[in-house]
Amino acid sequence: MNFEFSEEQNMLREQAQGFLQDNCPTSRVRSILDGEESFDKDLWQKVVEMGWTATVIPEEYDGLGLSYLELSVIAEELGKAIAPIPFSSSVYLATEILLAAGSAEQKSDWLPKLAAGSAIGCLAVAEGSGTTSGSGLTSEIKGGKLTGIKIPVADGDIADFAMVLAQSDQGPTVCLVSLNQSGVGCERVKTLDPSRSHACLSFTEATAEVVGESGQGLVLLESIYNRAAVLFAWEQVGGADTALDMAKEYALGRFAFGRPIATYQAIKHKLAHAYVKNTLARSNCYFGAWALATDAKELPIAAATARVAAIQAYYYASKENIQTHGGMGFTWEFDCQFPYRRSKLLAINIGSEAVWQEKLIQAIEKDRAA
Amino acid sequence: MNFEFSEEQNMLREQAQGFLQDNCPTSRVRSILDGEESFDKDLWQKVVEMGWTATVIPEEYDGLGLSYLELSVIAEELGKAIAPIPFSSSVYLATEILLAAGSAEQKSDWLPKLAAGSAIGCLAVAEGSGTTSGSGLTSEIKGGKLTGIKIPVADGDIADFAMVLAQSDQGPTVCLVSLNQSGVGCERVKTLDPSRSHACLSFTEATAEVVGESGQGLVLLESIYNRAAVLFAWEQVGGADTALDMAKEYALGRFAFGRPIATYQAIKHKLAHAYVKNTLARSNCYFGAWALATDAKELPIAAATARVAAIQAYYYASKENIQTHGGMGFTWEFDCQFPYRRSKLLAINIGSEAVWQEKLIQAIEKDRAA
Amino acid sequence: MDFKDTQQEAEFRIEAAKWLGENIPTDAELEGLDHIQRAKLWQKRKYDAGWACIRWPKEHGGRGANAIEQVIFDQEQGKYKTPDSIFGIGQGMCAPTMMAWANEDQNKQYMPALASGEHVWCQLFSEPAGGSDLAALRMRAVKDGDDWVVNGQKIWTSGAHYSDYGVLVLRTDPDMPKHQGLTYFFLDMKSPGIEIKPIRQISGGANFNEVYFTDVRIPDAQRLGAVGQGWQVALTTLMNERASIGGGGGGVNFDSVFELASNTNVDDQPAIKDAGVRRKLADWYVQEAGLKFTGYRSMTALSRGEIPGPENSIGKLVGAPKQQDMASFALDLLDASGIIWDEDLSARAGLFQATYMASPGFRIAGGTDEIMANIIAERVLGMPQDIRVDKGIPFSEIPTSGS
Amino acid sequence: MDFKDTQQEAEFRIEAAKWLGENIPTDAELEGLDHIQRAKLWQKRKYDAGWACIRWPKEHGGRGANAIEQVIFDQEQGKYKTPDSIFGIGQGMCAPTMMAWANEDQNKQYMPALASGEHVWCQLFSEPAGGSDLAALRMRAVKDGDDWVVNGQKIWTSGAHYSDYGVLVLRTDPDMPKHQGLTYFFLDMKSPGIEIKPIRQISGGANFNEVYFTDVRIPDAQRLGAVGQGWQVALTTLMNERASIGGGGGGVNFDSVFELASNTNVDDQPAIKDAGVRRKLADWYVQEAGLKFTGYRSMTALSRGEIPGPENSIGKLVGAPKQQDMASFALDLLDASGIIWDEDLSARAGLFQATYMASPGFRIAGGTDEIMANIIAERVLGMPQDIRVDKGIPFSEIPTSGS
Repeated sequence: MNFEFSEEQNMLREQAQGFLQDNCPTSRVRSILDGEESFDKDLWQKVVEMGWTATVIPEEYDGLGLSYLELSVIAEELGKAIAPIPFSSSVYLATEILLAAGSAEQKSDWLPKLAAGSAIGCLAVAEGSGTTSGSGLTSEIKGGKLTGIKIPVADGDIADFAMVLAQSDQGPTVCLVSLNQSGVGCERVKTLDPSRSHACLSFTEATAEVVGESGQGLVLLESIYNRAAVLFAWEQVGGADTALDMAKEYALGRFAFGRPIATYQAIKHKLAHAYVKNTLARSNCYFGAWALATDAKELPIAAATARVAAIQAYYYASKENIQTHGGMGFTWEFDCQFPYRRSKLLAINIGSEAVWQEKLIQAIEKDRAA
Repeated sequence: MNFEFSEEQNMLREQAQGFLQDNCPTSRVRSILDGEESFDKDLWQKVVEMGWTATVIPEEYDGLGLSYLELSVIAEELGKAIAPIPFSSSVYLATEILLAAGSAEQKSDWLPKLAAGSAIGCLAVAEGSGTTSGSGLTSEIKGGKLTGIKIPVADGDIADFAMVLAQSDQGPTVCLVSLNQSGVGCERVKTLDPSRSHACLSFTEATAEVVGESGQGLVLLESIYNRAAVLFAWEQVGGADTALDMAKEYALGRFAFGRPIATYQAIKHKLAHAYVKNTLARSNCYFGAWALATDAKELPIAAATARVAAIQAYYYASKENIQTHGGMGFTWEFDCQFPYRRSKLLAINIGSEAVWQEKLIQAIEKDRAA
Repeated sequence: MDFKDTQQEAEFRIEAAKWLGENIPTDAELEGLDHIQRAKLWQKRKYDAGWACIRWPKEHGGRGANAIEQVIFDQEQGKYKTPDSIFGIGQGMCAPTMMAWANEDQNKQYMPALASGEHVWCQLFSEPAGGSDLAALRMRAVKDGDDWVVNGQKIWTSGAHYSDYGVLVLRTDPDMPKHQGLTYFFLDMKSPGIEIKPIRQISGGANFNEVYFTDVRIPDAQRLGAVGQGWQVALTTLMNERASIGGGGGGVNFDSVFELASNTNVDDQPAIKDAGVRRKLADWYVQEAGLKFTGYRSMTALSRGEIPGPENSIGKLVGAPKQQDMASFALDLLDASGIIWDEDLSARAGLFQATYMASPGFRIAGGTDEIMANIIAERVLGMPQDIRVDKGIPFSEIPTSGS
Repeated sequence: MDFKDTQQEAEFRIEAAKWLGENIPTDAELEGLDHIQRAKLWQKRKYDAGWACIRWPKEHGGRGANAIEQVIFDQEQGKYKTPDSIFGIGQGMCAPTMMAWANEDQNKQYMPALASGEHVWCQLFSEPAGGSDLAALRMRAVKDGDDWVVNGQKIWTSGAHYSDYGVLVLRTDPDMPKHQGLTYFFLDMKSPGIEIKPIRQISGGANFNEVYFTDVRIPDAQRLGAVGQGWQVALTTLMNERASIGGGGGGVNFDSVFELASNTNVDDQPAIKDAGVRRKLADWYVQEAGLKFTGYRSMTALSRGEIPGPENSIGKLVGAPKQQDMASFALDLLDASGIIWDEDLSARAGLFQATYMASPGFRIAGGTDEIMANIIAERVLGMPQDIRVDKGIPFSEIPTSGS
């Protein structure tokens, strides 16, 4: 039994922690949330220099060829830092789609750029409210031309290209669209978490190429979501721990009725429950990371388990962090808002809690029927 | 706005409380739970003498002709006392079916006896596990003869007659069967709450008569359940308050680490939450009682609302009462077990929480569509 | 048991409804006015006709009405869209304190202008180190001739920037035990030395202020109660607070989430078809109904001249976390698009996003969830207080984060 | 990250599996024996072959194995149905205390017979007035020559009626502060003056006893640690308790409720088709998986020779209420028939009913939910203790329900 990260991976974690403490203090998150910039370009550039965008890209495409365990370590640390950069869109989603289904040419066109940070990718699926299934899809790809409107697209105004789900003659299809072309409109949208940018992308006869098999877009996305869910879950667990730490530190220093509020059972038990949720979610993330790194058949169950646990843990920790702070936690000046906002973004970005609870039970049913 | 019981009704409550304190201390519940008797005959006889079984039966059938508000008061007090008698089966279910759908002859045959306590009725619907819908029903009535097995039947071994749901040529039908006849087998079954008796009733060509319209059994039961749900909810709220009172009294007297456990937030907040749940449930019962007493069109919503709230309140109060007591609460010697057992019996006796949540939303949908 | 008014109540309701029907400000009348002007216009109109602060004595500008009449008037007024009030704290909290503790001349001087909306009042109790522990306030008042000189900072003051007067509690003797070294005053908010800074909230709003005091002078004649009696006076104010802060009002409720679930598709069918969604909605409906009917029971008590108990803390303790969970759930229903918070693009103009961001505040303002649970345990269930280490020792010796 | 044994672990596993495969008691061997005889037969067989108490030193009857080897042996043994152990408290809690505090002669005398199953030990700490506040125990020991004379009552002692020895903590000086007036002993459970009464539980079982002492004499030589050092010795015992009490074991879990939901119809279709049921099951699966993988992380720590932290309290804090809710939910699925509790008539021979009635005990035994949350807050998160009013004053002056 060796259910732990390796020494090298733990060194990577230490290095990442140090790097992010220096380069992504909460003041950076605040400046993106409160300012006009759509992401922290300086941090992004440094993240690229650290090679993080290249982590799992094979060496033949100028990547580092490391495993998903290394990427999990990075994800958790980025989550802890609530980093205002398009990492999840570009790395967990766009890069993964290329790795899973890109043609040789698509791979050699884009993977080296993704590794080098000279291109940023994103994923465009939603077309307004509710879950997007095949039959409701209105975007269309026909003869290499894409027409339709996608909203919201996380990091859509930052990305150089988008992976877009659109209807083809064969059915729902993922296609790759360069966003630097006429025929692509892009408008930023206001969101609950302005520390991560979102856009409305509109396509009018934009040049696009199919990724993977035409008509197999939903199958492709299903498998990509399972992979991304593990990495999102690591970000979420990292964020949940940040919220818990903030709450604990505040409770230790804040006095009421002549003693630290950390001595009151209402606060102690609240934080104990947050710790429990975070720990169980983290343990589930371990299993998710193992399944992702080994391409195990358990991945669908492992991914859904990690994601559901992480969504619940982050929501609880981030809301009770504000509550522990009392009135001060509700002010703009304090940092409690960052994990609270981010927890909701990450909770709904690739399917909400209920969606993944359903996926989990379906995966268990499938597993037991086999 | 007069959303309160009248002075006369409050006097009835005081009288009922005094009566039950004298005649139904928890030692009586214990003696039924722990002994061979299937109900407290002595208490039942006195309850009959108080006229409680006659409360809503019209005067023409020797009843008192009082309203459902009076019956609500009695139900709450019986619930508080966790009374080990077949009151709900005979009064909220069997009597109500006769009142709602009995023929003139059936009414004059049975209502005076029910009022005078010389007959006890029960309702037999379940045929094993899961909810019983029309299509799964195996009991059959044909030419006035009933054949089938009903299990569990609350108070089935105590009752003189049963209202039985059985399949007729026209569909599910309620029929009235005297239990004092050959062709009826009765065996007591072991349950989670032995302070209320349950039986397996088997019918072999037993003489039975249809109540209401043949084939309309499910419709009849639906309306009876809505009425009974309000009265069950009052019993449940009464029981939940008993559990809360027990917990509070114990917490005030029990010391840990040099002070009453009632000074600890973990205990205070636990009981505050029980109080909140009980209060909201009680307020919902008020509305239920009003709807029942006035035959309001709001009854389906009011009944489901009261029942869902009461189920949740009783479960929470009864389990956290044991928890507040610690180890002593888990001993046979203490009384904490009574509300804990009874809460589950009342929660599933006429359809569980999920069933009533669904009924509630259906009723709301129907109301809004109208 | 019925929902009908008594005959006297019914008559009052007719009278109130009639006046309201004829006097609600029209859009044309409100056109071009800001929210303060609108509030003042409507308040003045009520005052002139004897419908302002109707529970107050007539000599203070009220109508001498009883509690249930107040409820009835509010219900009838609630049927219309009227300008948002900016007088809640002044009329609801400051006025009862003044009437209980100020002298007759002062009340005659100040109350009518408060009833008519000419003057707005605010409340200055909280301090940065205070929070749930209100009596831990440190801001000093030092006697100087016939005045008190005040330096320091108050926080969480709603409406400070448009208020004419304020009430405040100050520490006049830090060597007395915590609750005994306080004194209560009212003051002119335009006094020299007062600086007001709005506090930006995570919800985007700025309903509260920090108020800084530099050598502000308050005449001793504006002291309410004796020196050192401030906590007792403050309790008068606070007892009236609980009644005036609700569960967060408006916001997300069963109706809005039910409608959203009916109109939002999940896997090609409306979310409301999903049994899991139905079960959650049922629970929330049941809670809301419970709160509503608990309110009916309180109103019945009022109607009988009884005083509703602190059971009303239930409304906030249940309502605030419920709003947070419902808003969070609604965003989940919207899936990825739940993140969009835009008046034009979001369902119900962003109600669900706004409530998600505002609800953490509902759980804190006017007493946190935890304080509410304490109150219910102690005042309703009669359970003892937690161990207090801050009682009976000089305030200056009570441990703080600095010590 | 993998789930594989190290080479050394793999070799150990093969050896253990081989021995177990050849030595598990057959049905024929167990026929006609009661549960105590069965447990003793199996324990003796393991002992004779060097597979009993494998972490103990060889001279005490063990094998000198390490923690991960213990886990591996338990895993392999867990693949078989073996007689229920009755030695958990003796071997798991009493023995570590003896080894830490008794002298070498005593350990040589008592430990082998405990390892071999010849002797059963029990633990006598709790008293009626104690509960979560273990150190509040009042039962007195008074020195009389070379003996201590003991009178009073202990409670919650598992297996007292078939135990040969017991460990107990007694108050030897009520005028010392609470934790300083205690002394720790072991004693012969057949000593004159001991009376044992089983405690009937609401679940129907009687796993615990009350033990009454009348002038029972314990030789001073059986004292562990110094007079007044009893609390410190008791901590050795208690530190080993948390490891040995799980989340209630067996009982209701995801698998059993999933199966029930698959086989129970609600409105003519299996309950598992209902989205509300699926969502609840998903949450429980996620919790169970989290606990399982947290266990894997602890095992990894063990395997590396590290000591797993008090994070393990999580298992009980999460597991016990989960079992209660799952059992309650399962009964709901069964609808009216859920009330039937009968080996022959109920699903899974009454597992769901039995767990509904037993789970309140899981939430209490070995530390209540509330104590577990305190432990996590204090020992894991490093938060301070609640205010203690019972420290530093004579035990006899600490407020009690009598005072």
